[in-house]
Amino acid sequence: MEESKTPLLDQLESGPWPSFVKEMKRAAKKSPMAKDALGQLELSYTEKRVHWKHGGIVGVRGYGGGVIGRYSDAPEQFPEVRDFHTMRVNQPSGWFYNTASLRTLCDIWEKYGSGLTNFHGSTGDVILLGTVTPNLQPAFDALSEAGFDLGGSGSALRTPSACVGPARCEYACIDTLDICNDFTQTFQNELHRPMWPYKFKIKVSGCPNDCVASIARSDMPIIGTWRDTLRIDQAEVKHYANSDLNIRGAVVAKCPTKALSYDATKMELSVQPEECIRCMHCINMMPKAIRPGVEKGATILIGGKAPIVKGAYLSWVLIPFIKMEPPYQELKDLLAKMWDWWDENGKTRERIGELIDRLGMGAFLKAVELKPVSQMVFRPRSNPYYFWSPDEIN
Amino acid sequence: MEESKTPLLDQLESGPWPSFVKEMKRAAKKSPMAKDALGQLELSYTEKRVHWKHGGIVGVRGYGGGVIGRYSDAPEQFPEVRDFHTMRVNQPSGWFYNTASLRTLCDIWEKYGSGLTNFHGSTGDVILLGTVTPNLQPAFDALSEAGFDLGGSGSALRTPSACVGPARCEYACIDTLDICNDFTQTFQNELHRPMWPYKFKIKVSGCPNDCVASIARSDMPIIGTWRDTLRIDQAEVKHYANSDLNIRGAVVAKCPTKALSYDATKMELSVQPEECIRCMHCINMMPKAIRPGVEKGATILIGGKAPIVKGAYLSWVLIPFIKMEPPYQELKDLLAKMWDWWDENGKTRERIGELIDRLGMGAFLKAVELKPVSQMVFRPRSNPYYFWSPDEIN
Amino acid sequence: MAIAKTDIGPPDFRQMLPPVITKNYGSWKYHENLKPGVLKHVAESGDAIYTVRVAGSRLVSIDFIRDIADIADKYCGGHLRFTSRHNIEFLVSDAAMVEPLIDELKQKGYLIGGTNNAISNVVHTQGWVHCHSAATDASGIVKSVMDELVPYFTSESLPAKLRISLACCLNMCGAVHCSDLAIVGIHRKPPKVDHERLGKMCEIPTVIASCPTAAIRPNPKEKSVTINEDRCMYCGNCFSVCPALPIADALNDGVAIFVGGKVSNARTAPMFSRLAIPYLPNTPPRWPEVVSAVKNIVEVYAKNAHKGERMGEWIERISWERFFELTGIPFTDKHIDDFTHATTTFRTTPTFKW
Amino acid sequence: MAIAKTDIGPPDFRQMLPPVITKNYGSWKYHENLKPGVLKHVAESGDAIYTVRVAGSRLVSIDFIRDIADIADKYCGGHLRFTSRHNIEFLVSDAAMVEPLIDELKQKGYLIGGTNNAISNVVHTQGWVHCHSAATDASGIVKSVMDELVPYFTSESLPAKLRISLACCLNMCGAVHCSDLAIVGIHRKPPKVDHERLGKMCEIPTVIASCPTAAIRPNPKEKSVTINEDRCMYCGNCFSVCPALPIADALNDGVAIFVGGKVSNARTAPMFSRLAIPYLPNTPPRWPEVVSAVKNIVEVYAKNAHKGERMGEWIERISWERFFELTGIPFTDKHIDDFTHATTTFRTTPTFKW
Ligand code: SRM
Ligand code: SRM
Ligand code: SRM
Ligand code: SRM
Ligand code: SF4
Ligand code: SF4
Ligand code: SF4
Ligand code: SF4
Ligand code: SF4
Ligand code: SF4
Ligand code: SF4
Ligand code: SF4
Repeated sequence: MEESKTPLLDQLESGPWPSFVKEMKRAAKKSPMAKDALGQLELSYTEKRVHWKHGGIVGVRGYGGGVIGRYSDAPEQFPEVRDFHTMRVNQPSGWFYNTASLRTLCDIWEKYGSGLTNFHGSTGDVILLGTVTPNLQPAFDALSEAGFDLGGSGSALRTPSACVGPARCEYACIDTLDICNDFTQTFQNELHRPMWPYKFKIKVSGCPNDCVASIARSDMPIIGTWRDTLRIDQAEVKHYANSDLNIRGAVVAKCPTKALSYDATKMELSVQPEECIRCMHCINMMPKAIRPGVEKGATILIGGKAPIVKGAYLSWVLIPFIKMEPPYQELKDLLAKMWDWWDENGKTRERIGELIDRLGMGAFLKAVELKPVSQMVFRPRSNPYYFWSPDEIN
Repeated sequence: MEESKTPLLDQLESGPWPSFVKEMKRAAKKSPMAKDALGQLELSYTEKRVHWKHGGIVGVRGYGGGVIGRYSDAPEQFPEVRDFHTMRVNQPSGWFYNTASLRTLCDIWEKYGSGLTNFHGSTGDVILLGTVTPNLQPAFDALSEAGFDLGGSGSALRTPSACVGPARCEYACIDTLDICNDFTQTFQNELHRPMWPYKFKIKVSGCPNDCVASIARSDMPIIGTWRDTLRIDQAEVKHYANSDLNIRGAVVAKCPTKALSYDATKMELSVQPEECIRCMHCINMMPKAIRPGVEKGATILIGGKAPIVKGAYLSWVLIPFIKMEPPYQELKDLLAKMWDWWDENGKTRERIGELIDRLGMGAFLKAVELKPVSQMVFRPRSNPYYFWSPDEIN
Repeated sequence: MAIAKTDIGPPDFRQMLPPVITKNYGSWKYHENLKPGVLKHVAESGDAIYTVRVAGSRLVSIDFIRDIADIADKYCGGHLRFTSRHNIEFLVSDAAMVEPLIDELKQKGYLIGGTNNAISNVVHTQGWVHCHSAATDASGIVKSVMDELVPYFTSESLPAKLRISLACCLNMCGAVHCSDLAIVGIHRKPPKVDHERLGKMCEIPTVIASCPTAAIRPNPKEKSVTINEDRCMYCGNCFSVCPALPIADALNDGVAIFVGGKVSNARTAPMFSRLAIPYLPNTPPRWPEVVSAVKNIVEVYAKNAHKGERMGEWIERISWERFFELTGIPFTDKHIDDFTHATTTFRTTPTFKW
Repeated sequence: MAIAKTDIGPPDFRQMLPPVITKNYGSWKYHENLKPGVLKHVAESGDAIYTVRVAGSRLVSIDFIRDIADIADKYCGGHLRFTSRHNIEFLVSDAAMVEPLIDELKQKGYLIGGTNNAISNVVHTQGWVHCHSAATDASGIVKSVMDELVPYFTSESLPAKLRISLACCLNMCGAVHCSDLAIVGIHRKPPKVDHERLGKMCEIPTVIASCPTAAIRPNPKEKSVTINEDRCMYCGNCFSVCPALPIADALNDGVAIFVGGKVSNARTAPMFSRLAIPYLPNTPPRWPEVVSAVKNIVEVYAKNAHKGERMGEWIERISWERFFELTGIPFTDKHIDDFTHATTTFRTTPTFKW
């Protein structure tokens, strides 16, 4: 028997969880690039260190991004991955596919790339993992021909993403998929031609369950919500009452604002509308009996990001409630203002949240012409260090 | 009728709350200094601004502090308060007096000062408010003769203070008064001869009710607590049960950790010892039935201060539990280490809390040889930015 | 007179204690709140001590001290104490003396109260009476506010204790940063730089270092400093270290109100007070705007909080957005933090109240 | 081939939807969780769509995609989707197809699950497979961890959802900063400065500005920079902007574990994950230390949390000191924050658990 060239990785073929090693081997059968990628990975497993070099700038005509350049630091050993660039292909909203379009993508990547992919990258793109520089443009041409386009990279708008929303979720308060698609289409230039201090991400969730983690992972989350009151169907409440759900313990007691009360005799649930903060908990527990109100829209937040450099931010409330109807002009205008301000004031590699932190939320709100409201903060400042503008003093 | 020279202040003589204007007028009858102080205050009321100049350095022989220099900026108009310095007299622990000692203080201040006082200043001293430079030394001599000494000012240890504690409070877990007195006596040099980057305050509360606000107002709070379990007297619980106290609603439901449970039929209250965080709430509500445990001691905290410069701090847990028995050597040794570190590393006007914030709690703990324990934090860091020392890595 | 002894420290408190305390020191068993301002502490031995608490104005003449000493001689065997909030406590060992003492105090106009769910004395500072830093007066505002709130001192009718403090500048000697309701003197204009005196009187690096917002930079031409007025938030710390940077301004100085702080650990951990009203004008002698603002907040709290809830606990339960609504206080750009830990106060969730 | 059109954007999702979705778009009424991995959504119209969720490994070959396309053709009229956590969802319009689909999937070894109170797919990143920054591998750890935790994927037996994420360096592309359990690749030694290349390849001001702790200062002599090693906490951000500052170190790189984050707004606001284990070694191919550490935390959580409590909600209820005790994880100096908002995490009360 031939000795395996990847004894360490081979150990990851067994076990119940889907094996990426099996997948790499499958691709390696057809693609020498994939084969060398596998070989180099084995080297990393042996030496416990990465074998890729810092990326260079590569790309396709007319675009400043969408391709991540990548070079092996052991090209003699693994010549097929001397260059091994990644193409980010913008997914359809909600990651919905028909099989025809998936097959087209596969065919293109069989022809021009390693045959390795990520479905999907953690921003949301289809990641076509690894090809050589000369193949980039032809691959792009083929993608374009097939109706696909690249996603974002670099100091640009990044590929927006959205939860499944109205396509398959009863909780959706906004049309996440249309918003995602519409904003993506409107801002193609911002997506493809990096021109800002740093990246900017938009993610759209249909309700406060936030199934795309927008509040943690995007500079501007759009989160569906409602302005009026929960709708309760008492007949369905009775069904739950007769099920094994403990309405008092699992629903009412866990409402964060004690907005709910339950009459066990009548099997009736009621809500104090002004106390409900629309956290989704009771709806999640009793989806047949409780649903969002009818006056639907979104909360817009700003500033979320991972820790580099100033530490991680969760996004902050910017617009407590806004109606979300196409063409979403009000929000697009606001985006333009925000980007202008950021562009003018931001340092290189400074996310918008970091800039707001540095220059102050007050300055930012003034620049984008939004009124400060109490919903923007958990609580007011505790320090006495605040500014007065010349027109406010004598 | 003669026109009043203080028409604005006169308006503060009426009304039920004790009037400081009446008091100033009382003093003004005997003391020209007090009279001019009153006049100058009226000027401030008229012009809405302060009329004192930045203090100069004045004092008594052998001391670097204890006197606050003060000069009028309108000495022509109010010559008697051209200089109007304040003497800080160290109060007895717990602000206990016999009338003889109070009268002695009054007599001294009648002779050498304005006759105006604060009982007490907000650090805790008796404030003898206003005298001229030449009177400082004689006043001090008289005070000393009467058994009194000055308190702290400047970049020194400030006058420690303590709650009433074991003198009149059943909750006291430590001898606040003795601790306060003992530390004050031990550190007379640190109190009287400013030599640090900035001030350092110690306050002692007998239990977590913290009746001297030590956690907010001192660099090193000493707060009494216990290590074992609450003691519950079930007979007294029954008395409360038969009173108008709602044990379930006002006591049990408000326990922050849900450590209490109440059996209404048996009228019995019980505690899960490991869940109790010793917040005092149930004890406060049922002082006849519940009392602290028997293994008593203190939690030592560090860093509290008002907002200037870096924003206010509440003190942070440094030693979760320490026995407090005279001569309190362990804690005094720790103080010495802390002061050394602060002295070595602190910038001018940098409180110890600010220095810990700047150099890191880890560095501080290492310097004062304390082990990090989870009780020191509400929660661990969320950022991934931590240090490894050379001996921890390969 | 001989040369004074130094470093003798304060008199030993043990000399000051009434005999019943000395006897029962550390052996108190429980206490009762007989009525507002009157406490009874009972020792394991069965002995009891009665405390009658009287409002202190803090700024008092020596004759006032002599007056209360007279009273203490008459009813308390010459023993009394002051509290950490500057009230006076008459310590009565003889139960029979309690009512006569109360009668005499009342008759002389002393206010008895401050215990339990009351507004106790206002911890405050020097103000225009003695400090060069003051952006407002201390005693005058306290007197004006408390004249209105006396019924809350002499009764125990609030949902919980309510601690009011006042500091006449941002140095916050009143330690108002953790009070249920805090009144703080503030400036609203940057200091004026007196170049001539500055070079002579102040160390420039110290001045520069004193500024929390890095608003001060060297001005080598004048051998002085320049203040970037856009970055100055008027804390006055540079003035504290350098007299040549006067910041007092009669037209713009005034008062801010912070709410919701606490220091006890009962139920909830200590909390900072937070900005409620960014500015009210200095209107001596009775500061009517401040008085009515304080009264409003106290009354809204008294009406709405659950029994046992401190101001901050109440607000945290109902939410700050509701607090602003209930009190009618406008929410402004000033309320949104922009100092060091600003982002930790920003709302990171779409859940909130309208 | 003609010149490619640019800026066409992604295909319109509307083309991709199965007819039952197109028809009932925005009109879903409720859903049921039929069994682990199987959802039924019912529309106002009475129509239903069934979803069968299958574990995705994310790093897949085109042949894998073709395989699942075949399955979707057979049972789903050619329609499928991926989830925000990179699982595959077969969208079944015909109720009769659900069980046959499940049977075929099972028979082929696909794992069905990830719904409701499960551990769903691990959001993760490139690792040694494709990124130059990686301090550890991504796919290998995920595979090793999930091989152990599969029963939690295929059942819904946990107190609540448990989201695990992995990022192979502090850039945190996996956005692990708000996960119930986060695995993060970390370095533990400062970058080495390659003076020669640095001057040529990198802009010195950008390099200096990239450091969160101001550990980098100019080194004019070398036309390069110097790193103050005492201030460096190995974030690698300087390497991100400048290849001449390599930080990877086979001997010292490894993995840290953070816990207790969440992003949903249900009950509690989103929370950051917090440091549980500062370092575990890189031990490919199966990282046993990481696997057993993760398993321990999951099991302690599963055993102790109340029903409905997310990891972070559980810890906040029982306290972090108790979390460390229950999991047996040692508390160290690393856990005490010393970055920007450190003081907001320090305990400002003598109340805590032992
Ligand atoms: C491919 C992807 C990881 C994955 O395997 O899924 C990825 C890969 C890289 N990320 Fe990322 N990031 C990816 C999603 C994210 C996310 C998650 C998200 O978007 O939801 C984050 C955290 C959210 C955020 O943006 O804050 C993220 C935060 C970063 C950062 C830190 C940014 C920050 O401000 O904190 C960097 C550093 C940088 O920009 O230099 C970074 C940089 C990088 C680079 C370009 C490495 C670099 O230093 O230049 C990586 C290229 C890897 C490679 O060779 O393929 N990546 N990156 C994800 C993009 C795929 C896609 O388009 O779908
Ligand atoms: C007299 C007193 C106010 C009073 O009326 O009660 C007072 C008065 C002054 N304080 Fe204070 N502080 C007084 C208690 C406090 C407290 C409260 C406490 O100790 O519990 C604090 C807040 C707690 C703390 O220390 O953080 C306090 C925080 C300050 C600060 C800010 C320090 C900081 O680090 O934030 C300053 C500014 C300074 O030191 O330059 C300050 C400075 C001053 C100066 C010396 C003014 C100055 O800038 O030089 C004031 C002199 C006033 C005068 O002319 O008499 N005073 N000061 C208090 C001392 C009386 C006594 O000894 O009993
Ligand atoms: C006399 C004094 C101590 C001293 O050495 O001077 C004192 C004495 C007592 N305090 Fe206090 N506290 C005193 C200042 C404080 C302070 C400090 C302050 O206000 O600056 C606090 C912290 C306030 C805060 O959190 O902001 C304080 C928080 C408490 C608490 C906690 C209340 C709470 O639920 O938050 C209790 C318990 C209670 O009231 O049930 C308490 C309970 C008590 C008891 C009942 C203790 C006892 O068994 O004797 C004493 C009588 C209280 C009363 O007034 O009803 N004492 N107490 C202080 C009286 C000040 C005054 O004149 O009003
Ligand atoms: C399919 C997906 C959206 C998508 O566009 O892809 C989705 C779909 C649903 N989510 Fe979600 N969530 C999805 C990612 C998320 C995420 C994002 C993430 O994990 O990165 C979150 C935030 C997680 C967090 O807080 O860290 C998320 C937090 C929720 C919650 C809130 C749970 C909580 O109590 O904290 C609910 C409500 C519930 O489960 O009762 C929910 C509920 C649902 C419901 C029941 C909504 C509905 O009525 O259809 C869907 C089926 C859930 C299920 O798995 O049982 N979904 N959901 C995502 C599936 C990911 C996966 O493959 O596992
Ligand atoms: S975020 Fe809300 S609307 Fe979107 S999938 Fe999740 S639960 Fe449904
Ligand atoms: S949505 Fe949340 S806040 Fe509103 S009633 Fe339901 S559980 Fe309570
Ligand atoms: S702090 Fe505790 S011991 Fe001291 S007086 Fe207050 S309640 Fe009593
Ligand atoms: S002292 Fe506090 S934590 Fe302990 S049982 Fe009583 S109320 Fe609960
Ligand atoms: S608060 Fe300011 S003005 Fe008032 S006494 Fe203290 S330092 Fe002086
Ligand atoms: S007042 Fe404060 S903020 Fe303004 S310059 Fe002076 S120190 Fe700086
Ligand atoms: S987390 Fe770091 S190593 Fe992993 S893909 Fe992102 S940038 Fe690369
Ligand atoms: S690794 Fe991070 S902390 Fe260290 S020098 Fe580079 S940027 Fe600074």
